[in-house]
Amino acid sequence: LAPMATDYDCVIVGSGPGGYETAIRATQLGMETAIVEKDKLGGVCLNVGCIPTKALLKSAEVMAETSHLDDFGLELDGSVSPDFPSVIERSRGAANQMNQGVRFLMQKNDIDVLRGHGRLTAPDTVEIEPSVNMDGEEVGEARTVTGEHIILATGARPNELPFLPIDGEKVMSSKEAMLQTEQPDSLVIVGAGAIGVEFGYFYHHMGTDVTIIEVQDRMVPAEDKDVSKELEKAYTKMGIEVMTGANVKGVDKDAEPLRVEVETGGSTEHIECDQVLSAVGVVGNVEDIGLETVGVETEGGDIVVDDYYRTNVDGVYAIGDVTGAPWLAHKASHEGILCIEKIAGHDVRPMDPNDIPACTYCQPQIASVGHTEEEAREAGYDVKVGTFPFKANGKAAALGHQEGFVKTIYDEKYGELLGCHIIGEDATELISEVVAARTLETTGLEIMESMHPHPTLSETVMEATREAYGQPINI
Amino acid sequence: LAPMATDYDCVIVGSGPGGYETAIRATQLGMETAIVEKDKLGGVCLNVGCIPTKALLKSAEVMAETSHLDDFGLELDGSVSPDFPSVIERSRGAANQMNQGVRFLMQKNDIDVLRGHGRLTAPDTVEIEPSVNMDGEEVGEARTVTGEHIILATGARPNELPFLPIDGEKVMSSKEAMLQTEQPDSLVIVGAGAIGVEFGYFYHHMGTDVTIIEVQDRMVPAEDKDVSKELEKAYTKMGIEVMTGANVKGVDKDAEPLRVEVETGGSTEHIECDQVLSAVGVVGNVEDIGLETVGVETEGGDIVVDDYYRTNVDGVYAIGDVTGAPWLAHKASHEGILCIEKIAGHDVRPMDPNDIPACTYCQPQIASVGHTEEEAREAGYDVKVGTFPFKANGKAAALGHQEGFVKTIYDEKYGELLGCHIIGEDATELISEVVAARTLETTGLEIMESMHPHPTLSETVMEATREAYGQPINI
Amino acid sequence: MPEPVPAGTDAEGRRIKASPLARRIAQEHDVELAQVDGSGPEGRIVRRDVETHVEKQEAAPESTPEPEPTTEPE
Ligand SMILES: Cc1cc2nc3c(=O)[nH]c(=O)nc-3n(C[C@H](O)[C@H](O)[C@H](O)COP(=O)(O)OP(=O)(O)OC[C@H]3O[C@@H](n4cnc5c(N)ncnc54)[C@H](O)[C@@H]3O)c2cc1C
Ligand SMILES: Cc1cc2nc3c(=O)[nH]c(=O)nc-3n(C[C@H](O)[C@H](O)[C@H](O)COP(=O)(O)OP(=O)(O)OC[C@H]3O[C@@H](n4cnc5c(N)ncnc54)[C@H](O)[C@@H]3O)c2cc1C
Repeated sequence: LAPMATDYDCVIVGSGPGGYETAIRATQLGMETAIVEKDKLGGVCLNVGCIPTKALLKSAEVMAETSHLDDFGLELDGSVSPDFPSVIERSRGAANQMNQGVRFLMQKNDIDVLRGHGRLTAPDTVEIEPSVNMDGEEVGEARTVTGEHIILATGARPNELPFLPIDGEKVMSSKEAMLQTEQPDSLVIVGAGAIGVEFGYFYHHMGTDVTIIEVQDRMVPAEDKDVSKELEKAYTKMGIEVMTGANVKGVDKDAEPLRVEVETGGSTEHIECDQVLSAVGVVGNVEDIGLETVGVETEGGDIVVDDYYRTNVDGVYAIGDVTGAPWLAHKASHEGILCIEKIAGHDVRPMDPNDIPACTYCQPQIASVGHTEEEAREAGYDVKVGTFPFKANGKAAALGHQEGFVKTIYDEKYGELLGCHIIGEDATELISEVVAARTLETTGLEIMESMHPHPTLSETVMEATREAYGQPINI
Repeated sequence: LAPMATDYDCVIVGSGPGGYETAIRATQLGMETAIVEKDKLGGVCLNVGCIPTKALLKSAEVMAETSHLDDFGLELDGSVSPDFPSVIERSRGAANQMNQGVRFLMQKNDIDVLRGHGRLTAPDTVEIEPSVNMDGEEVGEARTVTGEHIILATGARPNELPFLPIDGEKVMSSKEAMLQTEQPDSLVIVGAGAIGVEFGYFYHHMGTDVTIIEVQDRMVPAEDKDVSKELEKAYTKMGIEVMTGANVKGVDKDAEPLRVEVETGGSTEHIECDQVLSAVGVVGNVEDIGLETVGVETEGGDIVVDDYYRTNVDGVYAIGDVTGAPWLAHKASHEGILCIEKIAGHDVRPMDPNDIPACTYCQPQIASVGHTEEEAREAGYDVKVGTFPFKANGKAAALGHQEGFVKTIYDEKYGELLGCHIIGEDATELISEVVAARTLETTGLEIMESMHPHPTLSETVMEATREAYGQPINI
Repeated sequence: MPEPVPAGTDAEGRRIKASPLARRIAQEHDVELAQVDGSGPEGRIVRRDVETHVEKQEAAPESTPEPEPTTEPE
């Protein structure tokens, strides 16, 4: 008996960076491909994540720079102030441009875009029903499609603390915080991870009074400890209130202003503010997509996959945020491309989690890859660590951004680049050299040998490496 | 007979980036080291080159950004204008900070700084006499020192065209153009290489009327042709007058304003301006340093050296600008470190000229490494070329800097990364990944495999590579 | 589309460190990475090492333990 042909070789549920890039790669590999999307093309990343937040941060940066124009030898006769609705509008413009781009790419690559909410009814079958998108418009129509391979790329949504329910007005998630056109006079941000500190920087420079509360003993707790320390110094200097080791207990929403109850150092404080932003991680979109129907395994809210993103059910795969931390766009697309190339029979190398860079786009920026110093030592490595401050870098002096440092961690034995942690100007761009070098199995010697153009910030990576090897030059 | 001991293991003449970094590395390698400097520590690079110009350019960039604050959603009530003397002062501040840094490094590393003009009198002997520095101060005292190894790192100075003599007032070199505190209303720049276009960008944003004249048929003629085209487009849009294929014949200095005579397309034009900047390359400082006395060979004004920077005279070496093009700070220090490590008996790898990146810090920035497309084809390679426009990059959209592109050139046979050419936002930082990857002998596959964080400009390098390999995603 | 060249392993089964270009060139010339001396950091094999190896092989074929070329009947 010949197997019944499916409508598509590949059906992808979710058009975030994981889903849409995988769809493109799939068609390049010769597969008939459809993508199911219940909201806007591009997922969280393009619509309410990476892109619009970076647009907001750019406005904040320009605002920050114009607040001390005399330092650049420029004279301001008058004043500069943010027009909050215009700032939001600009951000929406960037998001929409990217969103249009994905639409164009789907057309260009002959990918069928099926609007609506998708749900597995069998390992090769997705049932689609109309849904309502973020603009409140009903999209899609009911239909059922089959695919030889089904890739779940349904992403994740903001996490909610039981004692801090998100209502979208008084207590917001990142989504409302980037969409609202009215600006609060004061804002409490719960959580000092990447999203929390980015919004902290943004609202601060828009003129809002910002307090960031973090339950762990330091900001950006996923980063190297020295990075956390440097960031806290910078934020405090900037005038942002930072509370670490502080436990939010709840918020009195009937009070005006709101009262946030915080337990810190054994005592309880109440902080007044106009709005609260809950920025405490995300949870995978695993509900109502038919996982139970076809028996796809999950663990702690994430879909369980192997090195090639296969679930326990034949023909069903999962990639991106819905497979768990780290929740990052480039991880999602990397996983998707790897997954589809494996399906196509290519000889692909599984991803090394230590090769995934993480970036935070506040100022100073943060970027890192691989082990923190602590992790490297705990993993049993003999390490040589080298740091270099931006203060000693020529381009940083020319730009007037001298805060921060680069820390490189090498294995004593073979010189493997175990980790790199950058806080400072343009960190998010500088890390790509390190990621590429790690992917190419560098040791510190090649980083030193590689000719970093002068004057660039990238020289700090080389100089930190030289320090790790006991051959520092400019320090 | 035991050889007579020398005063030093190593004497370095010139404290530019070549000289001073080599001195530091020499002491790390256990050598007693002296450095001879007739002017300020740090050479052209720190005092009248790389650093101060990048500081000027930063002021220009901020000025450019404040000219369209509404695009960022910010409201300017009043006006912003450059205070030219303050802009210059800020630049001097950055130069001085770096210069102090070198002084500190010399002390920290126990390097004897011998002030004055140095001159070889024998292969192991340098005679020093007092000199006058750029501030007009007499420095140093007469003395003679010997060294087992003498490294000449005397750098280069602005080139002068016979029909365009530099007087420092009406016709300036880059030095006066960055030091003068009075701003011309109009400026003609002769030469559209890196220095010419950088000053063009700077003076334009300070409010000067700028005309750039280039004898070759395109701006930045050392770069890939497509880059030249893109730059010319950007400059013309900015409002800078660009004349290519135009031959400056002379300048009438008695006229007021000055009249520059230009031959272009068979006819002669006269351009009026307040000042002229001659930016037509540099020539090595080979005079009066005793080359003839000890018989050191030169060719076309450059000291001739082998792969390890040995001249034809035993014990005498030369590095940096004095050995010829490309005249770049990172080349100077790389050569110096290689030279001294070879002297110390290390197993060093000669430099591959195709691994030297070149950067131009105007906006959009330019950075490149390796072959241009034309060169690669001429060298007989079968190439696959991929380009990616910043217009399709998410971070570029968020930043509002969408001009430019990345072009990557790969060898069809082995996938060698033959060249990369970037024009666009932050190009000078993006190139370091490519240089490191080339140094690590990458192919395009590893660049694609390397996880570029999202959203970053660095993704354009990956996307251009994908295009070269026929697997483009976001285009 | 060219695929990444699989990593060679040495006698003890450890992954041999070689640059991607070195791997591709070795593959092209049927050179086993295990026979190449690496000159890079930690013995990493770089392009130059493979090329030198190939040149040596071509210059002195008798020195390599390859089977005698069989003479084809004309
Ligand atoms: C404020 C914020 C800022 C961020 N900044 C960054 C950053 O700078 N860098 C970074 O790397 N990451 C960032 N992230 C994280 C990043 O957005 C995610 O990691 C990324 O979007 C994950 O991609 P994905 O494809 O897995 O899922 P998503 O982008 O979440 O896309 C999932 C898509 O699936 C659709 N979908 C879900 N269920 C169904 C269904 N049943 N049927 C049909 N469609 C469905 C959704 O509508 C959505 O479009 C940020 C996140 C937030 C919230
Ligand atoms: C305007 C401008 C901008 C530039 N921007 C960049 C850039 O962005 N990036 C880049 O890579 N390059 C740039 N360059 C080029 C860069 O400055 C040079 O490549 C670099 O300085 C060369 O270093 P060096 O050590 O060879 O020589 P130099 O820096 O020229 O130093 C030579 C030193 O030797 C001293 N000296 C000379 N003769 C004697 C003697 N007889 N006795 C004692 N001392 C002596 C000089 O006083 C000087 O201090 C720029 C140059 C200019 C002019």
